[in-house]
Amino acid sequence: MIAAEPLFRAEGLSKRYGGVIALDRADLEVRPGRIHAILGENGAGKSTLIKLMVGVVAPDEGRMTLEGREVAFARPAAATDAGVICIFQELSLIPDLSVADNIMISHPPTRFGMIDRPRQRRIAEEALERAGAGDIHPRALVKDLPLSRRQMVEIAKALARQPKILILDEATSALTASDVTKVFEVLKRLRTEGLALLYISHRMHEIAELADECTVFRNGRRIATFAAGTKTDAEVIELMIGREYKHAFPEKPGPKADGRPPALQCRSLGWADRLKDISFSLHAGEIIGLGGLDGQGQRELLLALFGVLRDCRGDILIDGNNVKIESPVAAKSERIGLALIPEDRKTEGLMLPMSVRDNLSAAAFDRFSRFGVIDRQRQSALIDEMIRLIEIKTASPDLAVSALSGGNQQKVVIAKWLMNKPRIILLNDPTRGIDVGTKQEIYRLLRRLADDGAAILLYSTDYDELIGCCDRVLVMYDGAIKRELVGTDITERALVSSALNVQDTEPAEASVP
Amino acid sequence: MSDATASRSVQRGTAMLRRLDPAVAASFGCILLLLLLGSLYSRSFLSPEYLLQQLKVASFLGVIATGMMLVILLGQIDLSVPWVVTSGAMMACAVAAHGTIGAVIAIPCGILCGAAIGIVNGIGVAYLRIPSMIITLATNAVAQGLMVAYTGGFAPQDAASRAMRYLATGNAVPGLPNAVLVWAVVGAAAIWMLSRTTFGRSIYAIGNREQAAYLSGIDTRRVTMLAFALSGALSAFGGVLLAGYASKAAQSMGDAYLLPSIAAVVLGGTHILGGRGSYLGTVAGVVLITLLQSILSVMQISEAGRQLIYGAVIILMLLIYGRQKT
Amino acid sequence: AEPETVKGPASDPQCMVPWTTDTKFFKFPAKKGPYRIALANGYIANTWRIQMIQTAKAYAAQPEVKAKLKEFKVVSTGEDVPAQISAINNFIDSGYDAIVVNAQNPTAFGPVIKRAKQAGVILVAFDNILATEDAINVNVDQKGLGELWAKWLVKNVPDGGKVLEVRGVAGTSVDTDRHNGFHAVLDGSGKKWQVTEVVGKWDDGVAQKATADAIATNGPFDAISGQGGDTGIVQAMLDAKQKMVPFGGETENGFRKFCATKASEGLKCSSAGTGPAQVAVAIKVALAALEGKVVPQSVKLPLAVVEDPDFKKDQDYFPAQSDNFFVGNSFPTCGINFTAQEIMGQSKENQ
Amino acid sequence: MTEWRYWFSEQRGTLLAIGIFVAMFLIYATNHPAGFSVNMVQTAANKATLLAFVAMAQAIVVITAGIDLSVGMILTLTNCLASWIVVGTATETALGVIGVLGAGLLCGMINGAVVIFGRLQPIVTTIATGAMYYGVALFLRPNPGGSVNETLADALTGRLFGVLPTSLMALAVTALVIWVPYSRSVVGRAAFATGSSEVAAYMSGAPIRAAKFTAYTLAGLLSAIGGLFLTFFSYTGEAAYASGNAYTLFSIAAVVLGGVSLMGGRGSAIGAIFGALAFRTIGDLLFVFDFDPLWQPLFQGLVLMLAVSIGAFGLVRVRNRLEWFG
Ligand SMILES: Nc1ncnc2c1ncn2[C@@H]1O[C@H](COP(=O)(O)OP(=O)(O)OP(=O)(O)O)[C@@H](O)[C@H]1O
Ligand SMILES: Nc1ncnc2c1ncn2[C@@H]1O[C@H](COP(=O)(O)OP(=O)(O)OP(=O)(O)O)[C@@H](O)[C@H]1O
Ligand SMILES: [Mg+2]
Ligand SMILES: [Mg+2]
Repeated sequence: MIAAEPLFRAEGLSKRYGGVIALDRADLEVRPGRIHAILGENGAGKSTLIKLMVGVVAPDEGRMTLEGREVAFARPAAATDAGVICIFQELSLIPDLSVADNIMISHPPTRFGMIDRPRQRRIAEEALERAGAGDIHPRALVKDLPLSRRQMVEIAKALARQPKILILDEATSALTASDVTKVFEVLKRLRTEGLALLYISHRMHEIAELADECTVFRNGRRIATFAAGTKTDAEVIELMIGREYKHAFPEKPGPKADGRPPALQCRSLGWADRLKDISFSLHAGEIIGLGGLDGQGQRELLLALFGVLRDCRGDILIDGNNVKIESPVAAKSERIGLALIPEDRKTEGLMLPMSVRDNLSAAAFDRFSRFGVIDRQRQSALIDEMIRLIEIKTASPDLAVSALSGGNQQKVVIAKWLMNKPRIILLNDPTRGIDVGTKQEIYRLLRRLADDGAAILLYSTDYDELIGCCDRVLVMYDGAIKRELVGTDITERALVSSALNVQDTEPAEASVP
Repeated sequence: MSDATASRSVQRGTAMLRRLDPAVAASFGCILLLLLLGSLYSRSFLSPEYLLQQLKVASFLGVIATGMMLVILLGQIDLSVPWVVTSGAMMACAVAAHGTIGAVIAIPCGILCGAAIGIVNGIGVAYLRIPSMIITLATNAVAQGLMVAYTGGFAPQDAASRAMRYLATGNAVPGLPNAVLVWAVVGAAAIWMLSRTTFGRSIYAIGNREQAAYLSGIDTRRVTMLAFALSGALSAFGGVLLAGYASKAAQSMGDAYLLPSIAAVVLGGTHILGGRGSYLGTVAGVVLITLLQSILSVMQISEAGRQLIYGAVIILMLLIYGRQKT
Repeated sequence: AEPETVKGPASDPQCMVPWTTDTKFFKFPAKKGPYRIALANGYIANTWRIQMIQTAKAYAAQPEVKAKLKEFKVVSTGEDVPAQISAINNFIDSGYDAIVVNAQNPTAFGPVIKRAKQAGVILVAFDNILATEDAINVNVDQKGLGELWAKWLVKNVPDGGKVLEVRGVAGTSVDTDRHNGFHAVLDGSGKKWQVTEVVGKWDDGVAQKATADAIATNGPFDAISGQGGDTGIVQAMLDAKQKMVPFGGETENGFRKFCATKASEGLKCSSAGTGPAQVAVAIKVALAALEGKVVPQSVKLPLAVVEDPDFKKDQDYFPAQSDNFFVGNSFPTCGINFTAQEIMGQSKENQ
Repeated sequence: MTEWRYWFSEQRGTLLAIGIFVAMFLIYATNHPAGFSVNMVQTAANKATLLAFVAMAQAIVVITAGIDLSVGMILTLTNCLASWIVVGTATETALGVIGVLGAGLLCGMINGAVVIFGRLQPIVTTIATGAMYYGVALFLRPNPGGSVNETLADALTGRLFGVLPTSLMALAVTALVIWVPYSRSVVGRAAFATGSSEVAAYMSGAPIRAAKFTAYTLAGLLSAIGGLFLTFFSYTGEAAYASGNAYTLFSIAAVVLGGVSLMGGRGSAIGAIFGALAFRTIGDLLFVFDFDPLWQPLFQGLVLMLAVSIGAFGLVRVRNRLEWFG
């Protein structure tokens, strides 16, 4: 049921980065009025394809046509002019400019050569409204917004540019469930308006809900294109990873009750007006999930535990001993043994231009140095071991991490802390932008770490993850823990209702204060 | 030497060659080019005496640029170089006037003064988070103020001690000026520190992304402060050497070292925003700047022409190899 | 109030020597003392300037001078000319009676001179004088200094030869005047001279490096002249084992120490310059003008010259003192005699 | 209400600069021997506007996350040029003024072209071009001298209606004619975007090159206006290396005091103007306090240090340590 002539066609596109073939003679056809999903493992070449399409990088070979005419965009601005608009995996918002300025960055309305700010603001407000983000103030600075809000701004910005083809490269990866719903409505509306949409995501259920057709990439090659719904999830995943796939979260044995004090315990932890009276305990061998809408204090809780926030109230106990954690230096010390996998790997997790080796070393100098002098052999041994253990796909430990695919970068962030053998691991949405295969690896890894005695606190925006991975889930709302779900009580329904702080249909379970 | 070790050392050699930054290689190429061009003007630019003398003079800038490089690697800058150089020199000379004990502790005292100013810079940058460009400008003004008040008010001794003279102008190894040896030692220490110590790697990490370094549990503030302290100490040490070379300390002897030290570091391929750069590049940059200044100095053209050529040659060399990747 | 232009001689003809025979003489209306006098200095961070300020303070503190002064204020504004102009404007607005200026740029003070004239404030410039007839200039003959050094070389190097000329800060009038004087004499000497010019910026370190380079590439030289940084120049000669040759240079103590000790090896020196003590003469002239005495518009200071073999220990040079110290501290005809100790140790005793 | 809050947070840097300036100027004015008089204001204004022009120039470049170390030299060069050509009849003078501004524009364009098309780091590029501009200045004025149309000069450094310093008016007009349209133009906003995040700006299709080029060009133009005023103020031209350098360094200080982020993307030229005024007032304070002349430089240094540390008091309020890095 091919509906229309292709709006855009790519033929034989290839791109090499040094020895790495990022894209190998790829073809693609995009049609108006349809949502075309692109799937593939981390590093399959999806983002590379997009970058070629919108002129961020030039292809080594191959040609592209738009509306029958051959095109080769020299820079993103040229693609924008032609109506090929992309929302990148790496956000392209300008932190110090206002939301309105960002939305209208390439084609602002002008009067007498100056930007017509009242009009710009109106257009921006409309675009935000259309993207379902009318709550964002157009004058707010982008850098003051949380990540999920920023992504909504990205979407509004794309809409304001009157796209013919709209490409979303993991644009929903940082969004909360409620935002995703809104964005989906927008996308479906755009489809009926005749836009061509390219949709990249690692979330299978999103693709199932949205896509009209799917293309699978593996190792830089297009493997298959098929109409949505003609293949099962398992089949699709097998196409992606090229081998058999067993979908399963690892077993949840739960912590052994050995009578030892909890590895981490909070007593009425508070900070400014963002954290309120938080108490819980986390045992060795246990994985606790943090749920709730984005921005309800989960990030602050992790930062508070990691010694980043000043003037915290309440007590933190490690192995039953009251401790003061004043800095990440203290947090990672032998005595405390904390690790934090931060939210934004680009700015908080990695030194992008530095090598994998340097990044893996940064948190664990003490493991292979004496009196500040690095023992190179020991360092190399530990790093090689870690790369093998976590299966980081890199040609060499001396490669810059910026050259790795998003998923592998995320693995580096996790691995860098595992180098330090932490006893308590705090994770801030660690599987964002990670393909299903790798996600499974990370889940197994977390469970293995827990089984080996680590205590894990996992914040996630992905309900499946909380359900599949965690022994207990603490749902936060407005800086406080509103509800604790244990074992089989952890259901999507329970998570959603408590996240919204609404009465569940089974009032017995709700703990409304 | 067995075959195995020989081939291993060959391997290591080629590995080093492969690792050698093309920019660094190109900058050494530029040095040769400069000398060749100079020799068209006068044969003596190729004479060993002249070259050694240039190395000797370069070593003062080299020591100072080492400190500057540490700070630039952090993504900061140190504009307090001029008066830290002077303070180091003047304080060392002043201490040297106090008998035998004075003579012994003169050099360490000078260096410590520089380190102290560096620590003030470091506290400003790391703990108060004042942009380095401005806090170092301020400490430079304060150091100048202190030195002016000191010279005017305390009738200071400003003759260099014998040890200082020996360090700057002596020849412990025949034919090789001590200053060059000193620079070699400082340079070797810097290379070792930057590549083999946690401090050095932390500097690169902070220069690339301070926030990520902080969240990795690196004590970013201490590292930053230490780097500034080292920069101050090395500037002051440069001043001590200069005082030894001139056999005395004088006001404003550091003025001629600020822009050249920045230029040398950046000319050597270190990224001004921090995080990237190798010490060999800095060595090349220092030698380049020194040679260029020297060759221009003795060419009989007007000062105006010299300035024009100086600027043009720097830009030309950067265009040859110093372009940023986009 | 404008000065009357009168006929000479000056009230103190021995000290206040007119620049030329055409120099005008001024007689300002006498004001009642004690006076408020200001010193508007520019750059401060080198030894010459510091010494100059010390001398000014010392002179103002002398009992007979002190009696005439209600206030003596010094402000240093740095290298920036407009800042110095503004400082003078401020002094004028604040009602100072006379302002003594070491100008950063001799030509830049036109507007201020106008204002000073309108306000009846006496402006006395020294060291870097003002290119005007409306202010009093107390100056050393910069061109004459260059000539003096050249004459010395002409006299002491019989057959001409290779000369190294170490110049000062480019773009300044002092550097150009000295350079022009120097060349005028060499060119007119009838001998063959091959001059190598380098820039020493009046700074020992810079001069030393430049000299070292010059010797290595163009040396050895038969004669050397330096506008400043001469201690560094001789140091470079020693380091490069350049033979000691006749030298025309400034008055740094370090340089004179070399002149005295290395004379036998051939370092025959003419050491002459513009000592920082000229500030005292400037103050003296300002006071005289305020008192209504006749003063020349342009005062010619004697050069403090010492030539080989006249270098006398503890009079022309001070082995125990700093190399950076400038020895030209006395203008006997003006009754100004500061010893090195008095100036450099001045506030030390005050402490 | 929130609208007002957003405005306030956008203008915070500028407001702080105004605050610092007003506080300092009050101290100065109330202690001035001549009292708060028209003359005193005119004197202060004339001196400060010069730096204010250069600071505006620096601010515009710094906003793109670049830096221009040649602004002082462009000032010197245009000063020398103006002392040749801004003379004679009204027409000749007008042509001369246009010529001077054109020269500044050209210098700025050269900087911009080298930085953009050569892809060189701005800091060394402008050190090198600065040397070249100084060379040209020396060609023009080997000796201080020259002259300027004194009627124009007096008019522009005098007073309007007997009270308003013309130089301040000229500064205000320049800000209104250059900065305001620029900052609200597409290119101007692209400059902010480039400074804030060059990659994001590129990805968003903002005209990065045009923005940088315009920024450097305007910086050249504004420095030339500064050079013109220097000529009006001093009636002459002088190729003064030290003072050119001083203006460059002062402009950085002024920009920081004016709340412009050296990381780029934040700040305004208006803030930089007040930063310049505040910086100049530090120098003026010497005049009203009776310090030993040899302790004056130290006093100045300490006041500068204090002024730049004021921003650090905000740190006490920071509860989330990650904000250090923002
Ligand atoms: N700038 C670069 N330099 C070197 N290699 C690169 C560069 N960019 C991408 N690559 C490589 O190209 C391959 C494809 O990367 P790409 O980013 O397209 O993957 P992806 O499918 O988008 O993965 P993900 O799902 O993790 O985002 C990867 O192996 C990556 O390491
Ligand atoms: N940076 C901005 N981002 C988004 N909207 C803005 C921005 N600046 C101004 N606006 C909005 O544009 C409209 C009119 O702009 P106008 O130019 O009058 O701004 P303004 O409030 O005067 O700002 P300023 O005082 O900063 O110039 C107003 O609705 C204002 O809220
Ligand atoms: Mg991708
Ligand atoms: Mg991804």
